[in-house]
Amino acid sequence: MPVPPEQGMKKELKRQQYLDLYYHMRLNRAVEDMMVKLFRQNKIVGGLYSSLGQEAISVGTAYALEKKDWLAPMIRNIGALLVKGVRPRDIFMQHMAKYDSPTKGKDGTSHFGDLDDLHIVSPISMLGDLIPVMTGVAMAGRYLGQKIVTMTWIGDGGSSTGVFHEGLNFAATQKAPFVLILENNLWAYSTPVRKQVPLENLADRAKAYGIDSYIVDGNDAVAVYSVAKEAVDRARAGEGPILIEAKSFRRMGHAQHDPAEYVPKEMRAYWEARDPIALYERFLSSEKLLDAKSKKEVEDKIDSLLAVEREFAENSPMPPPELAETGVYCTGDGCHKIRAKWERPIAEVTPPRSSVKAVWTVPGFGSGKASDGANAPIHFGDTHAPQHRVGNDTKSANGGKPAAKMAAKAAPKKTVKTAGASRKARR
Amino acid sequence: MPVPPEQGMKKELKRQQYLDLYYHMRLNRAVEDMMVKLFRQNKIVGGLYSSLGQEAISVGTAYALEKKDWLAPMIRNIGALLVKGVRPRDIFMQHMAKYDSPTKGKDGTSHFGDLDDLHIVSPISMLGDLIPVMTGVAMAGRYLGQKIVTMTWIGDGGSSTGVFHEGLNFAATQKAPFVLILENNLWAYSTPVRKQVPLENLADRAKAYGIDSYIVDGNDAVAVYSVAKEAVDRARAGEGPILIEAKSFRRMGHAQHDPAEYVPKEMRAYWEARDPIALYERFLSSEKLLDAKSKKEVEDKIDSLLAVEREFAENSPMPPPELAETGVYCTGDGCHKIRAKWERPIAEVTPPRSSVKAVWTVPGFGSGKASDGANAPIHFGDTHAPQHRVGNDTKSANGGKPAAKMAAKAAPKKTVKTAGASRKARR
Amino acid sequence: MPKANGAGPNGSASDGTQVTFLEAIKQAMFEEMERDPAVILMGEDVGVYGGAFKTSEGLLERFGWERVIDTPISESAIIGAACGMSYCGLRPICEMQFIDFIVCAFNQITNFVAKGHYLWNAPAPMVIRGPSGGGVHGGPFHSANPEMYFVHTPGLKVIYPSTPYDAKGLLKAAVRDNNPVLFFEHKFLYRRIKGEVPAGDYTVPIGKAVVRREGKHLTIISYAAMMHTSLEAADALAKEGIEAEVIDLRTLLPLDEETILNSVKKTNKCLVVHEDTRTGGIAGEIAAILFEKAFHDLDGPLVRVASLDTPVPYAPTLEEHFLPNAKKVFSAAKELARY
Amino acid sequence: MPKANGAGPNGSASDGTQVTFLEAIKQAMFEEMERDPAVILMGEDVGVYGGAFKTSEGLLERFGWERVIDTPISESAIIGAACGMSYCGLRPICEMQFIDFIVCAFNQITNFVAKGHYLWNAPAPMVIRGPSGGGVHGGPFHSANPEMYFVHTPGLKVIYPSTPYDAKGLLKAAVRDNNPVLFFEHKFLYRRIKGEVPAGDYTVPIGKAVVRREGKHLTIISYAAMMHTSLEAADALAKEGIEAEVIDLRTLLPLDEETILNSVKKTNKCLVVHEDTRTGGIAGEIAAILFEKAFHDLDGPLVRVASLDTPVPYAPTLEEHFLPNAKKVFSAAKELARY
Ligand SMILES: Cc1ncc(C[n+]2csc(CCOP(=O)(O)OP(=O)(O)O)c2C)c(N)n1
Ligand SMILES: Cc1ncc(C[n+]2csc(CCOP(=O)(O)OP(=O)(O)O)c2C)c(N)n1
Ligand SMILES: [Mg+2]
Ligand SMILES: [Mg+2]
Repeated sequence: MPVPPEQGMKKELKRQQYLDLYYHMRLNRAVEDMMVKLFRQNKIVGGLYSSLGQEAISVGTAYALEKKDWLAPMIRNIGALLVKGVRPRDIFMQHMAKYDSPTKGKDGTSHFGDLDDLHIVSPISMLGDLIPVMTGVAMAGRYLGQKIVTMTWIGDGGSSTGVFHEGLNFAATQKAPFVLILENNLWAYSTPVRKQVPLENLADRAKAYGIDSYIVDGNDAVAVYSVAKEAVDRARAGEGPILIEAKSFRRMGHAQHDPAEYVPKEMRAYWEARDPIALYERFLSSEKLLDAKSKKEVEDKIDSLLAVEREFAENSPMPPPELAETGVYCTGDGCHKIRAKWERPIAEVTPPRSSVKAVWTVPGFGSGKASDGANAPIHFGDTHAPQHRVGNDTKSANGGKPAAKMAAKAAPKKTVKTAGASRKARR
Repeated sequence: MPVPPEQGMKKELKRQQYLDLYYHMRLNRAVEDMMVKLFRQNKIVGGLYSSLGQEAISVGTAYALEKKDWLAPMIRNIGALLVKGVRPRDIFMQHMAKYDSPTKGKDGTSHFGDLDDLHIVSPISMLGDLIPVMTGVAMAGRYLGQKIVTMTWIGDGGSSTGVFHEGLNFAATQKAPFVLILENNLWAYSTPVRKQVPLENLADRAKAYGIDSYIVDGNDAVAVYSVAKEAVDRARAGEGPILIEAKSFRRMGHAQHDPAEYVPKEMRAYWEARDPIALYERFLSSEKLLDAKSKKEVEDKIDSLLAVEREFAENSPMPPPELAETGVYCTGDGCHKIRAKWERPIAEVTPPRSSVKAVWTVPGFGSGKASDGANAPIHFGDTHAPQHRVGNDTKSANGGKPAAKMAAKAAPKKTVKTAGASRKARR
Repeated sequence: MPKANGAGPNGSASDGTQVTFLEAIKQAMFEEMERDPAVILMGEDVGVYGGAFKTSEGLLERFGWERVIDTPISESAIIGAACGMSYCGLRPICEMQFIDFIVCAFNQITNFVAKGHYLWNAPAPMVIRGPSGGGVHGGPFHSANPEMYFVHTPGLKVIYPSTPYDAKGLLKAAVRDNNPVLFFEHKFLYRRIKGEVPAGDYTVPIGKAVVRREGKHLTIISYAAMMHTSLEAADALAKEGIEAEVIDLRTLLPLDEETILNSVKKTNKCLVVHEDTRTGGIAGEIAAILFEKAFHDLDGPLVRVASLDTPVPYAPTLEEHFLPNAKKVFSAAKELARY
Repeated sequence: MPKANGAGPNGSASDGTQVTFLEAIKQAMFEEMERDPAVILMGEDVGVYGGAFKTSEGLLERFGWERVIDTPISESAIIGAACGMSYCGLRPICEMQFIDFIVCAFNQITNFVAKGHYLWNAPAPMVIRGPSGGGVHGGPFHSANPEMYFVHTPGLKVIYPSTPYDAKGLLKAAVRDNNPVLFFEHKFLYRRIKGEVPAGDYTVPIGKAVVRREGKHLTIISYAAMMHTSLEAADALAKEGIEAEVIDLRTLLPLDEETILNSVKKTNKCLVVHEDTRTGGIAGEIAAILFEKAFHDLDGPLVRVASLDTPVPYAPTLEEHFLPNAKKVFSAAKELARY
């Protein structure tokens, strides 16, 4: 796999980018704070999830995407939706199951999408399902010549689902332009990560697919953004899917109902002291990017925005009962016109130009069917041939011991090339 | 994870063990050869799969198990069944759907088991499903104090199923005494391994679960056995599940109907020259463990055994039609007496002795609920704390670059400890 | 939706204490685990947390980490491992955090677990249970009634109780059964209904329906939360002089045809109420059975009251419209009675 | 089992050529891919090998690696990725190597694919197809008839054709439909029946049943391989003076109630034949519909002929006993006709 493009890590953030990250983190938190209020006022339907303390991940990763790119949020990615352009009112109304919400009250929380404009795929509750779906979007985008990247998120807990494996493996075989953010917040509901995943670093999941991965401090907005930008650039450049483990902590319970007594209080205290917004504010002011006045401006802007958005949301009616009966099926062109947005010449994929020989070529071997141009028949691609001599008893040279080697030995350099290392090289 | 027990690799094979391996490989092949004949005579019901060229894997791995251990075969593991004590007649009758077969004709091929005596779990066609099932058997065996190990096999293709991931991950979190053999025969039906799995070594799948893995030459019976024995010993000793990638080649088509024209002929030729039985015979004779006479004896023994077995199988009737109606449900004690075979004092798992505090302890942190004895609050177990300083622009020291590192860097030593290395040390 | 009221065994009062539906389930698990060390519990967050609905609260403390197992988020692994355990003589209980996630293990359940006894004589004594059903604004992924997928799968047994008494007795029976049993717990009932549960050990037989209310004008067949809806409707009908006989199926597979037929032969009319979506719901199966075995006894058509053929919508206004309720049952029953 | 005979559109002969059922499917895919570059094919071994049954032979050569995609053994990934593609305006066709493996993607299909349009207005124009059904000694894991799982899932369409003409026309319609469509191909028919297929482009409307044979004494409703079994039985019945009207459902969801009701109102008797297992099969749904909409028209009970409520056994003797056949249909029909 090629070396990561240097510019990914070298890229300085522009002043506006720093401020954008700040604004969206603040907005993310403010939107969720307001929803906690609404929840306490019994205006939220169903459960309410929180991304408190994880805002840098949602915001920093989504900010690395372009407008044409696609994302699919999970429950703790309100920040990503805001960055992508979703209005707070839509988020409020989704949670309040209002008629003017994107799903008209048919679904709630972050379960909504926008195929045409914002390029957002709605999640479902079943963890992991978005991974093959966003792989498919990435493949379709490539096929249509759109040069897009797709992104979704998964939790430490969700990384144990079968569909995580099937999806990421498929993405890897297809080299799909797909970036997966693994939000390791140390807990899946009440279960600590070590009870679900026997790994120190969940980024190691990537090794099962031969794809590159990064580990990033999920409470460091700039770090998250920079890594995500590099990953998005690399995915767009055709390097295949990339996994980013963002390490952080779920500061609230699984949802509002859960006091999370199972979390050691020292652990919570540790992370509360590392609040991503507080850390970022300290950084911004030390860099003279933020002062009390500009901070106040951001706060005022958000306050007045959310006041309007909340009012709109609260004024929206509940959906009329009969709406429940409608919309199970697309009724045809009057309902949706399905059309692919081609950004490459259709002729490239239309016969007879696309004709190929239906033949496998396996590195090191001739091809099947009309096989002819074979190379030297080696064992297995570029792996060393296994030893031909079988073992015998200890008195002889080979010792009856297996011609075995550990996996880690056999393919050492493949995924090793670190952002840390390239940073060092550049210093 | 502890260093592998030296004795696993040091163990010399006894003369009888060498000959047992030989006998069973020959028997494996002879049984399958006979089934090809039966297939051509239209006596086989449904498809017929072949393990030609992979016998060393089935035989070598299963031979590492004890009688009390459990296995579950896949379609190409007739050899494992024979080693475990299944009679050839049962295999013939299964394939002929005869009434006297273990499943009485209700299922075919290697789809049968024996819970009470041989400890074999029947596979189903859906690839990967056996992995959690054998994890469960391993957990049950441990719970009951039986000190058993369980084993099953999976193909290169099957390693992409979701249930492979869920099963192996669960086994790893549970440190279940389970050994999984990944038979990489380079093809899944018509699809070469590189189109299904973007890895050079499929043993790397293990890295996603923090478990140890081996790579072994699947055409080298002694190597396979030795590695399997070490893995079984380690699993039994409580080191958790282990994955073994055995590299080989599927010499026939996917099943009898498939001429496998998609396989480059040079590739087939290469592997045909490395027939595991031929290689092993060469080794045995060079070690003076086999001469023409003793070889002839083995052949005669197998010939006369299979003649009897085949006759029995052919004489068995087809099942009576009405049998189809029976047996969907266990009708109670008259049908099956379900009882756990305890080999530890039941009192150990019976209240009030087993009472525990329902409290998580997370390394580095105090425990939840009644949390008190907390250690220093570090980030995340034994990982380094992520850098507290966030980046800034390039003019300053930290360069606005992410505090990111690659996965491969972060946990380097965990699964690295090779059979090859320990062998070297012992030379 | 249901009224908060649970009948005792066969509708009669028992001399036990009043417990919630949820408490009854917890008691069943506790007592079975006490009785038999082969019984273990597995699922997501069932241990330290005591389950998303606290159904297993206290079990970890009592039985320890080996018998109360917090799993990764891997439904196929949970079911598969339980199946393997059952082959060794254990009797695992698997919790699906919400029953909606059971479809993530659909292959394991329908192919591995369900077929083993028939094919290779391998009994799999295991229970798969979890909170199901709607009415609590859980939305499209937390309100499932997946019973028909499994009623259509030979080799499984399917239970869907409506009272604390039955929940406890049937769950105990399920644990002791030699077959894989799916046990659905309607989450609307968890804390809303209470009922009497006797002090000692008892089981309720799998495969037996019960007449919850006697009547002569028509038979209303239902189960789970809709049982209570049906009883509420029956009360209202009685005020108009229509005496509905109300049958609680309790077990959906195998169906208790005898109880159904006896009642329909008496009342000559049959209404089926289920919260599951209409098309392909169990009313169809009952319709076919009535054609086969009670065609002459029917003085009117079998009538269905069921949920809409849509996903479960989120907004309360929509979900209410989606679900059957006592008014809908009342109207349909009244019309049928007058048929 | 079926006789080797396939009727043209609406039972009439067409002026096309005679092709096998399998060839008809291949033609449909070929022509749709030619017509619309948004149509792609994904599945295990569909490319170089041309599919386990050679249904996609030649497609890779014609359309190239980007449009004919050999996938890993990952049914959930296939369905999930196809769904994502469909959001971008593509119209993927997914092959399940055997339809039995569809349960490995059950969650993706029933939760993601089926619910998207209702919940968030996202159409998923995709087709999931594969070889299904028994009678070829495929055993318990290669003979599935999983239709009812999906008929009970709002948001999907379910097709199960019986003739080459319909297979081609319905598959083309499925590809052009804006909804997710499950398309089951009875593998017994693949090479055993031939039928006429017109030269030009045509589609067969989804949701329309067809009367394969007119009759007046009773209606036999069936589909897929059992369609041929039913026609065979109808021939035998005719020799005894019983004229059965035979309806081929073709689409199971949405069901064509009109065609069913018109026929039953004429014949006043109804027999449903399905290869799917009995309990929870589609006969039940039809029974409920007849109660609701044709109760007065029935001169006899709805009768079911279906497979046993067991897994599909392997041995030919057992499988034959398991499956319905023309003799069983004949006897049941004769008895019903005399009712
Ligand atoms: C397949 C599946 N099983 C179970 C659940 C129930 N569930 C919802 S969230 C959750 C915990 C998720 O933990 P994680 O993936 O780490 O995400 P986090 O909540 O920490 O963001 C569980 C078990 C689910 N949504 N999907
Ligand atoms: C879940 C699932 N999907 C598809 C199949 C169909 N199938 C049977 S064997 C096979 C190829 C298996 O390849 P591999 O796992 O490498 O095993 P091998 O045949 O090489 O021994 C396929 C696709 C299956 N059995 N199970
Ligand atoms: Mg988490
Ligand atoms: Mg293989």
